[in-house]
Amino acid sequence: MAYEEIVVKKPLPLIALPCLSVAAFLLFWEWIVVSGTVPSVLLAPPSQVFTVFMDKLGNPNPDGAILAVHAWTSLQEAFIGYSLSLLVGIPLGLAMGWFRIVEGLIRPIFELIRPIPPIAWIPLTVFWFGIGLTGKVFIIWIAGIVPCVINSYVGVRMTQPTLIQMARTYGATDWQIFHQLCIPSALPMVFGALQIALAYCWTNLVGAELLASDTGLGYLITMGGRLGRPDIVVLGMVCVGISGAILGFIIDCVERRLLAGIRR
Amino acid sequence: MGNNESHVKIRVNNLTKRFGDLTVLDKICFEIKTGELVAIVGPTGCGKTTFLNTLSKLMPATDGDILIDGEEASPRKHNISYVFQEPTCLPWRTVRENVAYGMEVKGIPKKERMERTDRIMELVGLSSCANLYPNQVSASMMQRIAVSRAFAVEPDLLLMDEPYGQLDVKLRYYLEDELISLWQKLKSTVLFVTHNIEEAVYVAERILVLSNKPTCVKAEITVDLERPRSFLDPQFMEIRHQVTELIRWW
Amino acid sequence: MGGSSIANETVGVSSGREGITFYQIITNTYLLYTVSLISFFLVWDRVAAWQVFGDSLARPHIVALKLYDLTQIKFAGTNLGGHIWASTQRVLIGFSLASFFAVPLGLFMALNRYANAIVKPIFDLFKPMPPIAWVSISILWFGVGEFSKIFIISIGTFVPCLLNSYNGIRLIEPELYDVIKVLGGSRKDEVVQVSFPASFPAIFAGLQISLSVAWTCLLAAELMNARDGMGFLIKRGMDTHQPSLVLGGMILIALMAWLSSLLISLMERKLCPWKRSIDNL
Amino acid sequence: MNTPSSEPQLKIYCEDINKTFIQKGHMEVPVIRNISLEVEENEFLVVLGPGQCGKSTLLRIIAGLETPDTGYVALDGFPVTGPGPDRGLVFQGYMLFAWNTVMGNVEMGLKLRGVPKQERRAVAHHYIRLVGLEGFENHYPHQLSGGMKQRVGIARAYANSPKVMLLDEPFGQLDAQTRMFMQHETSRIWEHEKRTVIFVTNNIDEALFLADRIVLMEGKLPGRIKKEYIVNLPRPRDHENPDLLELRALITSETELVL
Repeated sequence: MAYEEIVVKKPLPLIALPCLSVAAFLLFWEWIVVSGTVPSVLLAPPSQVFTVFMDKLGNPNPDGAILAVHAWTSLQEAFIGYSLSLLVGIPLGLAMGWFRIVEGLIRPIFELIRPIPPIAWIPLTVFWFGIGLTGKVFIIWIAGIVPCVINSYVGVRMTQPTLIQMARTYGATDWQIFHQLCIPSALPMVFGALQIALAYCWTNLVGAELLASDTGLGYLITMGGRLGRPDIVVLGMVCVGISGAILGFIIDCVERRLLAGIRR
Repeated sequence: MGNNESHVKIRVNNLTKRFGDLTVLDKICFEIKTGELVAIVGPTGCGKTTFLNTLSKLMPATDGDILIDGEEASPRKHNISYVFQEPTCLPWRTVRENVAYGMEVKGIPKKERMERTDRIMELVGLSSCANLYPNQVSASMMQRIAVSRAFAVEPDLLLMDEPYGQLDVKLRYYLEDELISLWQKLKSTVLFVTHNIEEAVYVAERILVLSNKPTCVKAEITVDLERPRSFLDPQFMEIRHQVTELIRWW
Repeated sequence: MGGSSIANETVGVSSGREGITFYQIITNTYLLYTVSLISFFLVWDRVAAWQVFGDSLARPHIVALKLYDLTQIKFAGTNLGGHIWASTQRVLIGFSLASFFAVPLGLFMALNRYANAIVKPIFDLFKPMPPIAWVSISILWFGVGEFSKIFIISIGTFVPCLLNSYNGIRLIEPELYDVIKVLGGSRKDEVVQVSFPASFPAIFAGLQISLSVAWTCLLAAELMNARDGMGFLIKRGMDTHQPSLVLGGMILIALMAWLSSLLISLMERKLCPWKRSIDNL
Repeated sequence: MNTPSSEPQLKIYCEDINKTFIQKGHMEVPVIRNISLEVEENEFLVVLGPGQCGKSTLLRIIAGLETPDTGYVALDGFPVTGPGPDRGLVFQGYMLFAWNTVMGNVEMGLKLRGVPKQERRAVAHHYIRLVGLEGFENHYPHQLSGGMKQRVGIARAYANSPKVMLLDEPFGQLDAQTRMFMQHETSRIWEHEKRTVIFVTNNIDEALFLADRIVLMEGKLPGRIKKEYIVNLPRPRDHENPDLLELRALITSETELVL
């Protein structure tokens, strides 16, 4: 059917319901804590989380750093680890998809490392690099590399065989076919990896900070837990969630512009 | 029609291809002169595609050899172009870059490449959509791009595998005429594989009829009608009937 | 899908004659695999032996010995099998609990626009929040016992399961529903005969992803505090600076994660034999 | 549209059908402009037209999957209100149930109508043999070639014992050679199981080989019927037949070149 974008008028309730359900959820959350059905030591209502948010913007205690510092450390770690995993994972996956030798040498090692949950590396990184930036960047790097390699590998494998045969009859070398044919046709899959890798990096960053760190949003959550301050814990979780969403949004825009660029 | 009749461009002797103990191509021998347009027809499933894949060196032959100007054919030394049945264009390149792709791979200098591309796009009438992308043009347009790209490298041997099989009849007549005019102007040696006997008789100067598996050249029919040929002209019908009898399987 | 195999076959330019060439020998996959594995363990051994990271990287055979010892002696109350079972049990409970609810909910949201309008926005609120962020609050709520670990694992499993079953149905070609209509089927037939079977591959893809997330959440929970389990071994190795114990724990958890993922793909092959095996990782 | 139309022996009667789609950005795209069509019992009608000329939409309206803006469709005199088992539809993209075997696909129609297992297996077997797929009953669609998949599509439509068979460019995705073979198969199957057929295609040789009557559509949107041709040649037909070539030259001169 050539007219898939046929306009289907959205009935009114389908527009109103989402806002209603979110509002209801927040009100319910406020009500259960304020009314005492859930002791305030266990959960903080949204209003209290908001006040502590305003307070944390300026005052470093009780965990020793203002919110901006925590957020900045987390984002810094995430950015370095994420870009490193893209820089290493994508070319590696592309090469593995096309060159037999690269696949033969790299794939077994990749299959060995792949099932290990990235935060299992924390003890080793603490031994090797201490609890500073490098250790966390290493963990994020390992977390991000897996989806990059997989998507790039599958992207090259899905190159149209007739394109390759056409290039071969013109006498194109393996290398020519690789960078003129395989890489461009793998790009959509590679861009798909940007989102997945970001989610993996972000999840394992928080894990790493929870277990061994001195600043960062993950650390904020742990300190909140240790000090019995549920509002700080919830604040930490909400910040992690929001910054994750913002990063996702940014990557989405970058992806859309780049994809439009290659006219697929 | 073809210019220097004497010089043999392509010589194939006892080309054989076996998959395990199944013989698909069985000692195929034929010759094609420079600038000649030869059609290959055969019954359903007579290994035409395997035949083309071995000729274009996409697949190694089990035995026998394929000589271009007396030397063993190889994609790097010689210019071999292959137009597939489904249009193959690089979606991320514009129409002009697609037509120039063959020459780019061959390492032809940029200036000459651009000039040849413009010339051939003029001939085929693609200049108007030079900067469009393949997903913005129709399937028949994409096939014309593939044909232009094949001619642009001035090939020693141009192989075509049912290029117009999927198109409706009016388009096919138009593209067949376009192919013939390109061939006459650029004087390439063309091997045109089709199952449509009418198309073979319309396009070719000589028709090689393949037998059923194991495939060999069953017969050779020359078609020396002047151009442009008409489907209703009795001589045309006679040759067409002759070829059909050789292939009739239904 | 022939695509990938063809791309593979035409890698080497045909030399006109069949027969074994040098190029084909060195690109023989199995030869390369063995070379790569051997060199991996060799490098590991040399790096550990030359103390590149000081004494904090154990040599492979020491790790193997350590694992062997653990099977013999009782370590913190149970032997190795006990630790493995403790962790696997938590993952099994958390994973099956969460997927049992998430998959039907995802399917229901895809089929009923109103359910989708209610649940999707709240789900989108929690989607960007990594499951491990829940560790502290789950300790606050449920203490350090079994339940708080299972809670985190099920949170981690819930999101990918729901997302994949939801997308599984939305990506079905509309003409398949037309076929049912033309054959005289009702809306119910469309759902039963098309929506559910067609979404199976996506559901299994979701299960695979959430399984790997489940193992990550298990490890996070056990590393925070646990009295048994593979994460506990790693934590103990970290606290008492025994790299061989840490590496042993990592190898075990990798093995169990790989085995469980294998289990899921076997289940998939059994339940939907019709799915083509696409040659990818 | 209250009483059945006057001509009882007409199988399908379409009167003055119009259809316009509203695209995103609220652009109106007229697809069909007042088409009327009459199809007799067991007539093999071919709707011929280049790529985008509304012929598939016309078929979907007759199948009841789309409702026309104006005009109506009547089957055996009774107006068509929606899709139903009395009109079997074969899709260009096969649309087989990848998760069912060939047998599962063919007997789906009967299964939906609650026909007991034994009986529907017998019917399915009959049609699987008819389309020449014996021995492939337990294969899955991904193990079949394009031609075989389409034969399952045809068997599935036939097994539901429809009064009318609607085929929407069924061989559009097959390679040229298999397409020719499938034309012979369709003609053979139709000889065995005579039904009223509406066959949509852009390939003139296919139309001439199969049709009792050819309806030629305009080259561009909105789709209108340009001309009708009666093809009373003996079956099975032969592409070399001079009369057929004559008619072919006539129709070709009428069709427009759409590059």
